[in-house]
Amino acid sequence: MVRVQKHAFDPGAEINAFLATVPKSGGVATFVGQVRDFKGAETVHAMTLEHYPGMAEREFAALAAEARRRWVLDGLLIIHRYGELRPPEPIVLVATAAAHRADAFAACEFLMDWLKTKAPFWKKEAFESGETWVASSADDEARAQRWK
Amino acid sequence: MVRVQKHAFDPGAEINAFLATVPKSGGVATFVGQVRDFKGAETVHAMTLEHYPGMAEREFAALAAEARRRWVLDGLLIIHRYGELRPPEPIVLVATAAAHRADAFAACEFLMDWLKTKAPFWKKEAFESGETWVASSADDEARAQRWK
Amino acid sequence: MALHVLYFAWVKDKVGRGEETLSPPPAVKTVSALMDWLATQSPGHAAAFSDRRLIKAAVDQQHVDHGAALDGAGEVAFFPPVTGG
Amino acid sequence: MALHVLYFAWVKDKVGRGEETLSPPPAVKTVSALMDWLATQSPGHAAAFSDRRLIKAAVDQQHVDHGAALDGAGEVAFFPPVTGG
Repeated sequence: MVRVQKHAFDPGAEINAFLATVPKSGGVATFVGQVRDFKGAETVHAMTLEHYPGMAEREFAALAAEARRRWVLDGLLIIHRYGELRPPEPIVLVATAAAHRADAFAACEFLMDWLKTKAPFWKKEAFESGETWVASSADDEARAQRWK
Repeated sequence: MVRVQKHAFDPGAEINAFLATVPKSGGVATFVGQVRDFKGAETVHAMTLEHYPGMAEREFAALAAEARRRWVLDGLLIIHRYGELRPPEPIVLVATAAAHRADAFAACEFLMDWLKTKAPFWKKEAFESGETWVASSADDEARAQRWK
Repeated sequence: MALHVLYFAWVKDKVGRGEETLSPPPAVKTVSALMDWLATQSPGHAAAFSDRRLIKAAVDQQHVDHGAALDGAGEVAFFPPVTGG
Repeated sequence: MALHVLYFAWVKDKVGRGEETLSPPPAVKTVSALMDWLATQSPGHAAAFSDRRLIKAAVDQQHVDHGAALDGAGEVAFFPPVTGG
């Protein structure tokens, strides 16, 4: 399941709800990305996530389909927020369920790596000194390439 | 933090409590292992986890220290149950928090792989036909070797 | 032919709007040609498209290279590399 | 010298108890020698230690190979490969 939403979510509650859908899976891997309150020496007061409605959902659906092609999964969840967030709110939750933990781990990390370079979201951080769009990361690009 | 306990735990609540301890971490990876209600074509009614008290805690502490040597982690949680469990109760929860998701993912998978071959726990599954000790897995051994 | 053009993040800030419906001339057949044409529409557009290497594009909500054909596309988006997750 | 010996999982089932305190002869200086000696203690012990390749050991709560010395160990445990997690 894929959800793109403005409102905050409770990661523990979402993970429990996901676990309830996969009682036959031996292993469930999850990843939670949180808003950090710092960048280098500067304090981050808030983050705004702009997104491309429609395309965001399409990309997540495509990523989910690709993960299911590559690994044997019993279930998969992606939740991604947009709008105004404050540290340390969760931005993203990815969960994958499988009979074998290797599949769950690999699919979860794959989804995060591809999501970071394909999902149409853009972060703007608010500092004391003003707002700045976050620059994309060469490391994220390199990590995504590992799965080609 | 490491906990070896008989009573059931709520994975979502534990993950939320863990997240609250790492507000400055960009990424938190978790893994939940659940009791499966089947093995091949047979139904598993219950599982008994025997453990070696004292050594279990020592091994987890050693694994945690090794993970912290290998990766830059802001936090780490291992919860492992013993005693009688029923499908699909969680057996184990591992959570790792880091500034960089690659560290969180790697440490979480490492802890699961080593735990599977080092933590002194033994599973016994109860079928209609009786109880059987679970055989160790060559795949688990191979996965643990990857981290040597 | 009406084309719905979307801008995101600092591309939007520079252009000064998030979307617009335009009718580029028939000679504009690729994403690259569309950027050339858009850059002539206003100083904001010119600033947004001054360094194409910083710009990513999607045609009908699919990531594409700059060389991609517009064909009968109804919606084209321009944005910096994504930074979600 | 008193030695606390622990058994787990099917090793425990075969021996018929989970722990015992024993005084092996001074010649028993390694884990391997201890297994040889334990196998002579009862039919259950003999059954448990009939195939040493299936048995793992810990000395004072640390995993060890069968060749490990007992030295002044206070606690030795025998068990099948672990299956937790």
